[in-house]
Amino acid sequence: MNWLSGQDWQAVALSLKVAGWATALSLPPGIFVAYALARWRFAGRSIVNGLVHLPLILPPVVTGYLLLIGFAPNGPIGGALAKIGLTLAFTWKGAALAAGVMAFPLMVRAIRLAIEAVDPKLEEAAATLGASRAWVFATVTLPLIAPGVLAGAITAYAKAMGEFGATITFVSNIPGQTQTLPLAIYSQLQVPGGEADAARLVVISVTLALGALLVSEWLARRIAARIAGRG
Amino acid sequence: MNWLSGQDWQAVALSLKVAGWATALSLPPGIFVAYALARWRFAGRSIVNGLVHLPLILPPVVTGYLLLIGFAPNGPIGGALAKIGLTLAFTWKGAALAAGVMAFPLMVRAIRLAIEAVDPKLEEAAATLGASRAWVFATVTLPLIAPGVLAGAITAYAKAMGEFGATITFVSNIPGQTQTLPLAIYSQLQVPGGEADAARLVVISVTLALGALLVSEWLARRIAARIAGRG
Amino acid sequence: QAGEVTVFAAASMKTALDEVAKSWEEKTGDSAHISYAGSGALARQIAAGAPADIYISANPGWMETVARTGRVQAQEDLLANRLVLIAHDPQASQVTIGPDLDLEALLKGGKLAMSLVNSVPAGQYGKAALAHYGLWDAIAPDVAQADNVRATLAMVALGAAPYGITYATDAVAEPRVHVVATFPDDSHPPIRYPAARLTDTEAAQSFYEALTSPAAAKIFEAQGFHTLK
Amino acid sequence: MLEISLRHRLSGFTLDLALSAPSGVTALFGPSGAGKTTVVNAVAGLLRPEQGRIAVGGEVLLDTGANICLPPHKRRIGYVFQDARLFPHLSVRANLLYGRRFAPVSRDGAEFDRVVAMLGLEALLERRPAALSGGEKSRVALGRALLCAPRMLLMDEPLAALDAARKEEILPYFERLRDEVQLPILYVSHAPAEVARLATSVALIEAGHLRGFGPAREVLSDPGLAPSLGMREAGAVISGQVAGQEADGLARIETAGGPVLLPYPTGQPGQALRLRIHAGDVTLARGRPEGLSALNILPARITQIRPAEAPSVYVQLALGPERLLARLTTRSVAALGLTEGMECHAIIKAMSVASEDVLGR
Amino acid sequence: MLEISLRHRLSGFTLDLALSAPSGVTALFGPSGAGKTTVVNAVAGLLRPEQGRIAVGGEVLLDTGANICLPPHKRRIGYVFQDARLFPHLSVRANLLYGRRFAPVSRDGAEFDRVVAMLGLEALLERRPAALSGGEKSRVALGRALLCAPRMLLMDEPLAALDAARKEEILPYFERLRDEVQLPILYVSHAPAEVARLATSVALIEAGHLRGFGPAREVLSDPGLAPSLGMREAGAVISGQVAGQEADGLARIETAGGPVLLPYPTGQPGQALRLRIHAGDVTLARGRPEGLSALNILPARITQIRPAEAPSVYVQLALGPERLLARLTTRSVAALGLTEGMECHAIIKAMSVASEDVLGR
Ligand SMILES: Nc1ncnc2c1ncn2[C@@H]1O[C@H](COP(=O)(O)OP(=O)(O)OP(=O)(O)O)[C@@H](O)[C@H]1O
Ligand SMILES: Nc1ncnc2c1ncn2[C@@H]1O[C@H](COP(=O)(O)OP(=O)(O)OP(=O)(O)O)[C@@H](O)[C@H]1O
Ligand SMILES: [Mg+2]
Ligand SMILES: [Mg+2]
Repeated sequence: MNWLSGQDWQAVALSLKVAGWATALSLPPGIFVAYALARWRFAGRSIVNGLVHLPLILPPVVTGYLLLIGFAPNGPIGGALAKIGLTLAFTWKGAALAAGVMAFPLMVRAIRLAIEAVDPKLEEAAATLGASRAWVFATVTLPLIAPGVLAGAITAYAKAMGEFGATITFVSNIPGQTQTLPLAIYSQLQVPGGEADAARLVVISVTLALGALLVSEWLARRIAARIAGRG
Repeated sequence: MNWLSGQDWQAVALSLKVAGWATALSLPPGIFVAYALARWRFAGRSIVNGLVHLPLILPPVVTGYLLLIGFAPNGPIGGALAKIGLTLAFTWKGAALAAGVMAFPLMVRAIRLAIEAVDPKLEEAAATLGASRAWVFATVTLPLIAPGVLAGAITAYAKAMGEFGATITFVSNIPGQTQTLPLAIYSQLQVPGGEADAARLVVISVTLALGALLVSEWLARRIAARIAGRG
Repeated sequence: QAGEVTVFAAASMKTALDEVAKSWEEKTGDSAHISYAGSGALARQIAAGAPADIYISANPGWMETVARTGRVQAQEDLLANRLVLIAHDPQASQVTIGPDLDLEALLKGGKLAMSLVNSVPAGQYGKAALAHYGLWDAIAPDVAQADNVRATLAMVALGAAPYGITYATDAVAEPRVHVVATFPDDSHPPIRYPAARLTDTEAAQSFYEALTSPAAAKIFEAQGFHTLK
Repeated sequence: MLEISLRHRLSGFTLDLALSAPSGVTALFGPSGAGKTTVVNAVAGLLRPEQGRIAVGGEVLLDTGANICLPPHKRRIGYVFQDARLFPHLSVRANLLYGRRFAPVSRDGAEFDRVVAMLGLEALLERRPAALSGGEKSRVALGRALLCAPRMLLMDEPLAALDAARKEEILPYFERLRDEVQLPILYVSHAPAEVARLATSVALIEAGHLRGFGPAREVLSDPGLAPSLGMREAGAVISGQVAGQEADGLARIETAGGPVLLPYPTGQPGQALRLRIHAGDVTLARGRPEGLSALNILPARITQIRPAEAPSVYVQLALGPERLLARLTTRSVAALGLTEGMECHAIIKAMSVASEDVLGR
Repeated sequence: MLEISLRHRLSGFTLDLALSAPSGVTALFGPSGAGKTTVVNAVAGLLRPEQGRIAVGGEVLLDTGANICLPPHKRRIGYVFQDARLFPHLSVRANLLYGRRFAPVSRDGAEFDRVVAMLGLEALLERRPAALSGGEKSRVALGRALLCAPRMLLMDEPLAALDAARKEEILPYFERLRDEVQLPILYVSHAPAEVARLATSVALIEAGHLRGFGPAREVLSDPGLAPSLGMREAGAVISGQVAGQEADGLARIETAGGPVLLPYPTGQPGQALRLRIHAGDVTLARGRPEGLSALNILPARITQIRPAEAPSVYVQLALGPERLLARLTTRSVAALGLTEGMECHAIIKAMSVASEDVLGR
């Protein structure tokens, strides 16, 4: 295709990688935190809940700034990670972290709602059949919340595809390394007359996210149909 | 309090107003769209679904830019609204619109998940007792999804409190009229050494959003307890 | 083996700097990665240890922040710019900037688009200029502040605001806006784009020099900048 | 009048039946998975069959041919679901009153109190369904349907979760609904005693098809259908008229075979009723036996001897125009030398006719 | 051995009972809302009572005093819930096999096939619960609990949604579990026939308290508890031994009162069993009556005449060491001049003892 430059393609590929990893890596902790918030009563529950929601409440720039402070090569966490050879700041991994953090509250909300809708009586039934807590979760709760997990993951993915403020603040806007689609779009908008180029990127970004959305809807529908006995 | 300037207080008041209206006004259409997506099969369902998610996927600046094009005083919609005396561009109403649009997908997702978790058999039971569709919705579906609606509303509110990109692009930053907290924070962060001032505003913003969050959690818990027969 | 250079540059320089970088790449065979963002964000990142070789700021203030990190190897003011009053209406007549300028009459109830007057350089300069003529206090409530110059420009280009204050460089490239006045240079602090070299690699030195080459100067001036050499 | 004709395919199951029942209670009887709930759902409008026509009292609720399909809320049919389906967010009281708002005539509070008392729900009114026991849930579900002022009732095993004493309190109320309020009722049950007591007509459904259908007395005394009804439960229904209450508390019922005494009040003199006599409870003797504790000894004529599960037979007896069914061992038939056409005596203990077997009308 | 002692308060309801049952089937019987499910939940570990101790076969599952409370999945107790609680996302087969993985001994496929065949689930194995009828769901729930290789079974009205024929197939399997596998079973039911057939001990619960508890034969023949059991269902249980099958298919059972003939096979000669004889099915005569179709005429002595609901009385009879219960009208008692201590004959139709009333052991 000649209407996209090499740098644009780089941005597309990078966005997919960043959003994919952001979603994949935040899914397990997302499920865990959602489960804890939905089912456990523990001291500090409100604090965890608040922390999870923080990226939603804060202007993205602030989140990015906080990430920068924490994960910069000379920051407290960044320094420790650097010792094990993991550099987040100004790399695509950092972009994935920023996207993941920003998407996390959305994911947790969706999964938590799904968990709260699961009838604890089914989990009790599984326990009487001999299944331990972990096993009940894996074989009963998790399959039942699959549509919610899917919804959460896809919302997170869409959010990660569109994340701008925290990313540019944390990992900057380096083509080929941290310049995801939204950052590329921003860059284009800085060029007089760049709107057309920006629009092309917007179309691509929207297509990728909506494509994932439609696939996930279809999947969720199939799962629901199976549960409803229609499949 | 002397550690907040008058302009800061204005921003706080404005943010509350904007987020409040954004949430309140997007709630009815949010419930409607969520219901339609969850329960109806209609042509164009995917399109509606995609449209709803658009603000999540698009970089906020793009959303703001699109709003600006549409709702500017000489824009297609803005012009029509101006005739009935409603000006959105550069007013707090526009800020509410921007925040509402950005928060809409989050709200719809949460409510939709809740609706999908309602057992249609209960709605059928209500229908056999003589309740029309609308009445079934009002007396059975709606109360049952109340926790989800609350979750959706509070997520939307939190998002509205933190919305920056679309707001500044659409209604710009006019102190006292459109300068919400995130915009004030952003301006502070753009000044070398402005971090301390920004931090103060961040604390306020976080307090307001987390306060609402805690109240909503408590409410949702009470509702759930009532339904579970514990209250 | 080809060298690489990472440049952190104020977003408003993208058009010109992309061209300069391209010709530098062609000449040397090295490659340049340019990260465009707000001057402040970039300065903070550099302070946090970002792997930048060159920093070009739209604001002398942020350059000071960077200088304090001790990473600056070489620094100079690269470019200068001018501030203009632009209008959306092609028929808008030229005006003279001075204490008698009746901005409110010009706006006819619309907004004057500017960049953030307390934090974005273009806004700071604009506010200073208006204050210089005693116009600021009257017009302040009608100022719509965008978060960067491009957004300011877009407001005027789209007609959302009838008038705006931007750099001359921005106005040049946007056919939908019309310059109705240029602010006298003495009405505001000088508009400077300082550049700094942060590392000593060959590529960094080469790129830093290329910025002040005559070829680069031609490109910058074509975009409406003033070069300072 | 209730007309139902349905054709509907589910994976691995086809429902195909047609029946036209007179007013009163139509019982749907049949093994698990036979299609009873499916029929009831179609009548309620919760299932739209591929083909079918359903009319109640002349009004067409569904006619796939004419493309008529009234939505459930326009059908005004009270449905007691097999699973209770209470509204979890509403108190028991609000659950009970849910349908009142839509009732065409406003019911008085007395009706509410009556139903609540009958179902023993007084102490539960402010609870939520999650805090109810299984049987309490099914009682609330029952009350909710009764209180919505329906023009027809669908009951899918309404009493399955209840104990005998509670059933005994509720069944007379159903009879009153049937007889006084003249409410048509479609009644699914696995309990032949309930069916015999309430049903005007019985439809026996097996694997989606009608195995037998007709007036209750015929279906229940049909020896061919007895195995499907559960062995112990075959039995005939005979009509009678209350003659009066005797001094020692026994009720005297005039039947075609002579007076029958029952150990509890049965109604006002002159009232017509039906007695269900289990085939297993009828003893036969050739001569009139003396010195027995059994009070009811009715002269009868053997009309039919039909083999049942070995080693037993069904003996059908004529009491005037009425039919009685007795189940005997082949050995007794041989020992007494019973043959068709022979005169004999049917012995029925007063106590073996349980009050649940006395059927109003 | 099953020891239960519980104290637990719910709003408006207090459970407070203690019982210690021998191995076998312990039936929990009582009206709706009495607290049966609450007891069962406590045994399963789904409810943690305020105070209590529960031990099965010597192993302590719960002891609030010693702060012991085994979590449900460590109790290895198969629970058939009152509501089926099937896993909606799993096929019937996967539901049935859910517990297998946790079974300490791996069960062979034959067991699976046996249970599936008994419950008639062959055609449903690939379906999901949402596509099952009410009775089918409860059969799957039953199978799921049976197949998890439990060391104890809790069954909360497992057969309530099933038809008589299906019950007839399942009950013998329960008996086998009780007798061959020696599985302790806690069985909640509203059907006295089921209770009488299965139960070793019966606990009658009312309003959270124990109204009666003891060996099944005593509780079921206790005239004082008869109203709680449902009037028609009072009756005694007598023991006997299979003597053999006669040529015409009748089974001969030796009892303390003499031979009793039943119209179906009952087991191998020498096998001990129990017969439940409904009080309403027993006719008395002073002299030995002749020419009756009833085959079983047992000499007996009247030990007690106790008034029941007027105008009827319970007559307790001694058949050697065994007790039989007859329910007669006061008029018959007067007419025959029955008094305590008098010798008489109890007449029992072979056909009136349904096969469900023949209790293994
Ligand atoms: N969460 C609760 N709060 C208050 N009362 C409750 C709660 N759960 C149950 N109950 C009450 O406890 C009593 C016992 O309930 P349980 O379920 O044990 O009855 P049951 O004997 O199983 O009755 P059924 O035969 O109707 O199933 C009932 O009266 C019920 O109303
Ligand atoms: N969604 C479905 N898909 C396929 N088969 C179904 C579906 N729903 C029900 N069936 C089958 O249809 C048949 C009839 O079901 P129905 O619920 O009408 O039975 P029923 O007579 O009410 O039985 P029960 O007494 O057990 O409640 C059953 O064999 C059931 O397995
Ligand atoms: Mg059914
Ligand atoms: Mg119960």
